[in-house]
Amino acid sequence: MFGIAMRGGVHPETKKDLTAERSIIRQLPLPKRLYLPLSQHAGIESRAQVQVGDRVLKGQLVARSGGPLSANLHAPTSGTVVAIEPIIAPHPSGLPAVAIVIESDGEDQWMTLPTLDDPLALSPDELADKVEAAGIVGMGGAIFPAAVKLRQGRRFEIKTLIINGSECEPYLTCDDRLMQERAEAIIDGARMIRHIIEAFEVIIAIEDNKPDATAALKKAAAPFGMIEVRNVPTQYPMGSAKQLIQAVTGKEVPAGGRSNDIGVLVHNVGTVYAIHEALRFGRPLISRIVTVSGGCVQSPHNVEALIGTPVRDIIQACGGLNATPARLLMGGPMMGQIIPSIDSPVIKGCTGVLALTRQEVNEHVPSPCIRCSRCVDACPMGLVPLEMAKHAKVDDFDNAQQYGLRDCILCGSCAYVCPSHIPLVQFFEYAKGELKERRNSEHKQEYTKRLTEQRNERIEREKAAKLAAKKAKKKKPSRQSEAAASEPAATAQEESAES
Amino acid sequence: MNAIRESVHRAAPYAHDRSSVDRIMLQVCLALTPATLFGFYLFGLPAILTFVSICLAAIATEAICLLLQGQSISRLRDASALLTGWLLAMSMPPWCPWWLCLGAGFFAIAIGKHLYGGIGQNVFNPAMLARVALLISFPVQMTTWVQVTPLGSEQAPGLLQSLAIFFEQQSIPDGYTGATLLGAAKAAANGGSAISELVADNYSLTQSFLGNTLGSLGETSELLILLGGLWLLRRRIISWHIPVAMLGSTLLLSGLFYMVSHAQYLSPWYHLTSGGVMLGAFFIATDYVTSPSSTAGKLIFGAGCGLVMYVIRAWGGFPEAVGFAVLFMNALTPLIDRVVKPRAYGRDQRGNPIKNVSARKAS
Amino acid sequence: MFVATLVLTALGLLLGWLLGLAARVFAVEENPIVNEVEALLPGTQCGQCGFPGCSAAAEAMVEGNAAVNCCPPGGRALTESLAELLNIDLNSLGDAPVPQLATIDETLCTGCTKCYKACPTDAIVGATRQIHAVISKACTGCSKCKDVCPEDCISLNPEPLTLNTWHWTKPEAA
Amino acid sequence: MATILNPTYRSRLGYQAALLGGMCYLMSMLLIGGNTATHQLIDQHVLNDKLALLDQVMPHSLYDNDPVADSQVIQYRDLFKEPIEILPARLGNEFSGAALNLTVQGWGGPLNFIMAVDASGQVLGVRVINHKETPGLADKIELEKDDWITGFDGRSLSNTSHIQWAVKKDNGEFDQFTGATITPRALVSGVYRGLQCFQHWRQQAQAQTRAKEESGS
Amino acid sequence: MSTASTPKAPAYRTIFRDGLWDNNVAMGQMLGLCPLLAVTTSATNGLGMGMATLAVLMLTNTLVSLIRGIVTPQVRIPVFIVLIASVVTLVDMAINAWMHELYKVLGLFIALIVTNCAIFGRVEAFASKQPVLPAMADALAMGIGFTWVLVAIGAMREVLGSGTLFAHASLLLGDHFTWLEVTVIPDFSGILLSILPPGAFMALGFLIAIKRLIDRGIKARQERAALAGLVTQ
Repeated sequence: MFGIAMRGGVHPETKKDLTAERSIIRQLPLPKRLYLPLSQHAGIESRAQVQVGDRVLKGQLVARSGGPLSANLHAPTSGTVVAIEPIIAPHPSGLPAVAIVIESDGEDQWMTLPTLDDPLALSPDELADKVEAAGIVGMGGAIFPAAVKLRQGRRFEIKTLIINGSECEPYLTCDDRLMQERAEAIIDGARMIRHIIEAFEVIIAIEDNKPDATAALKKAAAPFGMIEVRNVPTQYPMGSAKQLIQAVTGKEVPAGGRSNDIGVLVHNVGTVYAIHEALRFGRPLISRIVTVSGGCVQSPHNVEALIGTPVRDIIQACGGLNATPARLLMGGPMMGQIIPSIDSPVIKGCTGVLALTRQEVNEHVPSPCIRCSRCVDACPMGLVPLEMAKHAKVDDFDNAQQYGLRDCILCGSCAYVCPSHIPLVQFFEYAKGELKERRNSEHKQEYTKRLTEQRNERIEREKAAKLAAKKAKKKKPSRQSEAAASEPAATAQEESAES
Repeated sequence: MNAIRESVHRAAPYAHDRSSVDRIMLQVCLALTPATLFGFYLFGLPAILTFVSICLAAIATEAICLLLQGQSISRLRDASALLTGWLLAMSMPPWCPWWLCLGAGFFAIAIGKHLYGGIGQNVFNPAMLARVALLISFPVQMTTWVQVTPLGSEQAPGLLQSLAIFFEQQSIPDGYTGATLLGAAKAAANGGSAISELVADNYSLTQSFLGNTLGSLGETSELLILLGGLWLLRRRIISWHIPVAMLGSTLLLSGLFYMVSHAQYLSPWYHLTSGGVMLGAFFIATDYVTSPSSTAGKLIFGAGCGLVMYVIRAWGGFPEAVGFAVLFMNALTPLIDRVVKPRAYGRDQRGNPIKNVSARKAS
Repeated sequence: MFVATLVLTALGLLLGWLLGLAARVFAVEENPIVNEVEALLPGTQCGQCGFPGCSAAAEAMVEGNAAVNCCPPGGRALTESLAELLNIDLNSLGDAPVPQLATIDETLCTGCTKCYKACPTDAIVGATRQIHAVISKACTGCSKCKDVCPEDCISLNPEPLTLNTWHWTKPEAA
Repeated sequence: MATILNPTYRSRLGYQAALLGGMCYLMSMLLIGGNTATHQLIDQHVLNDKLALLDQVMPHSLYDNDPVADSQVIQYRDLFKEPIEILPARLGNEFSGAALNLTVQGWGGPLNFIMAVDASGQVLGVRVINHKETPGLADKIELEKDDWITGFDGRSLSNTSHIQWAVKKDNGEFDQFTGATITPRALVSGVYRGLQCFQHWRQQAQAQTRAKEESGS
Repeated sequence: MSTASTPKAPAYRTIFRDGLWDNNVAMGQMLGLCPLLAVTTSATNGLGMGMATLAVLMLTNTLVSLIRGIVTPQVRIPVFIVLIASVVTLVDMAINAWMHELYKVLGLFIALIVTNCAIFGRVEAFASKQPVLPAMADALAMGIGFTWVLVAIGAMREVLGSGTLFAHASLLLGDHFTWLEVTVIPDFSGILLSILPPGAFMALGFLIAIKRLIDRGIKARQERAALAGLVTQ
């Protein structure tokens, strides 16, 4: 029915019942200060367009995309820019990152939104520009700029647009609730994307443990042709684009390639909703649905939070914590990241904030690998995690790549099932990081080597020129002053340094 | 990078399955329990002494090795030493003298496991390594098969007599020993007499399957072993690949040769129901550490075990060959693992990216 | 029996001649590997390895008198390729020195251009009587600038960690 | 060997050739010398060894000839693949028996043994000369380890039937060792076939003598 | 003679230390393992083989050292091989002729000494670069080093495998040495594994492990002593 089912995969306890039946809290109290890190997307940092002391309105552009894979940033509410300074980033390293700090004035005053025509009447390129202007990135956690993906899609013959509603991470229900509560908006957004990339069909893929969302979307999609709502098996990591494509179309994305290559484009429902908001109402991406859950949260809920809201505020909106969490995460438990501080802000890719108890995390001291090969069975990419980790452990990265490090999507299925509790994913993160570092230093070496050669050549040239000048001087002493003036300033120094 | 070193954080995932090494090991032990108890019943008190002393020797050796390596003694809790000792005891003759038991446990853990680097590092299955080493070193003791003397029956030795046999104060009475079916068949084949007659006269297939026959301590009852193995399959402790491949290749080969000559070769059903094939297929060849990790590798490994076992049984010098076959294939495991990798997503079997179905627009 | 002696002697004569010939035909140039090693080295002659220059270091490495990880600008990548070329076990090496970056204290710099002249990779920008700055992309941390700075305003520090360069460390256990 | 002071003539091809050739010549001469000095002694030792072995199976009182000098090599392909050495013993001019040097296939490889038979076809003794059987298990065929091999003494084709020429496991007369049946089985069958050889050879020899006598008379 | 390029001969103390322990043929250089594994089923066999090797080594090292001046690199390997093979054959003949009892024990293995790479290893690494006296010393040291390892392994295997020690030593050494023949464990059927080839590997492995352990201990003590020396200064 679904073509080739996913290979491997795991069935972690979903824990979605904590929040799945509760509607999204829309009206959070306006936070006093909002922190907007300049790097909330895949590419390089965006460049601040405001200065300390500027007053900004809700939806106003505060930072402009810094390059091809970067994205715009908008003020989530009206207020004053009080600082542009490093804050502790919502990132496991705890390193600082520059952020625009906005003190809200409590009025939440929108800037004047542009009047819009029917988006479907506009040209695809114009629409893509609008998506880019709205600063929309992949909302499922990939944070890849949506406009870039749309434009790439336009260069290919896209047969199938898959709307990814298979929220496979445990705990998270933000997409589920979004689909239930705003089905029409999602269908509308999907139609617009289809219009932009000129896709033949739209398939909305939802895991079969979300019957309400399926029903809501089916109802909303009914009036339109070529939009199909399909169930896929509940299995982690079904929400990963590669696995979802395999489950829906039966095709595999070639290694090193993109889904475009096989005529498929995948967008997350959250992204689709954001595109709908931007194209229909001109609203840039300034808020998102965040699942606040975990055993330590008093009253788990989904909340619609402004980007930049401190995590502390949204936890408080859910009744606060009832115990000190063993782990405080941004994202789901399988692929999310620990955040160093409860004051870290919500960013565009934040799907959830989880405060987990020790029992929920169930972390143990690692013991030696017994080669049970459960990780091999669990790997949805068909890799050999135990060998990858073994080689990464002794810094033999070439062999680690041989066993599939390049293809690893860091989904954590292997580490989830490991009976020896080996932190496999951390080994892979480490190996990938080291490889990247090595590549960088190789590049740098090549670069500096070139610079040295160029400099040596230059010095040779200068020497030759000087020699020629000396000879000339002997012959025609009158030219002396002229020659000296043409020489670069510190030839004498150079000579003394060399001797 | 040093700046982060003091951090105790670990990377994702922050959710884990409830499995653990000790749970796996103990479940395997549990699966072995029925066959073990049946062995106790068949061979009486000396068998219990053998079993207990081998397991204790294995655990004690593990403890000593851990201490010598400066590791935490709590590592004992992973129960891997118990399992090794248990499997070894299952494959030993039922009435072993005390020194053989201690030597077996010691050899399996100290030489078979810790000399290679401890749990997860050993190339060969420690239990089988110990069994084969002892078989070569002490062929007489290791091929002394006692007749079935069920607990409570008249021939069953009492406690004092059992202790005397265990501590070699009394030798095993002559009438108590006999030849296993495979041993008898081998002798018949070498002597040029027809196997079919011998078997028909002295052995019954049902008894062989149920286990009411002489043989190693815990592997006579193929039925109970099979049940234990199936339970492990259901619990997903082991996968079906190795047992099916091993039993399948044994069946295929023995069937083939049986068809060629009834007189010269033993029927496949006897091959499957004697000499610890079931124990080998479900419990020994499936040892995680020493078997390949990919499914294709497991199939090759299992089939190889069956093949080598049959070749040794039919034409080699030893009547029983599970241990040799498993050890032989253990040696090939690293090679199999290197050559037979699972096909990665988006790549072909050789690891090259699959052909692009180019959807690029002609522009 | 003497026939055997004769045959053996004749064989010896023939083979000895062949071997002598072969040694002449297949003669190999002296140690081409030094050139290979030198080609891999950065060539900035920075001297951080403790040798007078890259070619001296290359010679020392081939002779086994210098560790293949003694070149901080080359970093791990260079160490690995050298180890492969010279067939050296990487695990036998200790910790390599960390690559350094020069930074100029802007409050002290007088713009004397001495560092700018000394830099082998042109990694320092600035003109006379203007405050200089280091292009970190091009700096190899050779400390030549530091040595010539009259104001002592240049310091060498390990490259700072950023969100882009950070990665998870190797897990301790298992 | 890298010598700086190498004179130039050394790099000439002729020098290399002469060096190796000369070495070969010198060494072969040396070996010839060694061989001349030792071969007589060695031959003597080999002969003595053989006689010593013969002593073990055949009492001196049984012969006054030189069995080694009189030895013959014969072949019975249906019994033994390899040629058999027969050392006949005579007392006066009367045939008194023979020793047979035989090789069978054991468990670990070829198993070389010598057996002596008297004129009536009874085994006088069997000794293993050379074997590769598992030590500790099947090396009880050596007299030093076990007196099993004396079990053949006095056996003949007439006093032991075809079926009885086998190990007990195969319903025969001879013991096997615990854990090792193949070696004794091989040896038992070897001795049995040896006796058959002896019988054939004897019959042929007698026929020949008779023919000679007839033609002589 | 091209003595100008000859490296300085090491001290005799170093030569013997190397041969007997540090750079022992079997435990340090791991050479000559084939005869080592094959003949060490008893201490006597080990001793005999060791002594035969010692004799050959003495002869070849001396001869090679003598002719080292005239041999050129191009033909040195065949020249040395011819020399070694001839010497071994002569030794084989000599033992057969004048020490026949010993020959019966060692028989096959003497010819195998030709292929013992320890011989060629010493010739190539030492004798071809050093004067005669150090070369002889090296041969003696290496030969004795090889012999004691052979005897040690043989003894380990013999005791475990047959329960005796130096059985049949009188055959090798003459009747004066009957006292060497000891039965360590009477009525012992023996651990057969120890006499079979795997036993040889295990015994060698244990011996090397013990050597490394001792070396490590020595090194640690030296380091401690060095530190202590610093303290008093």
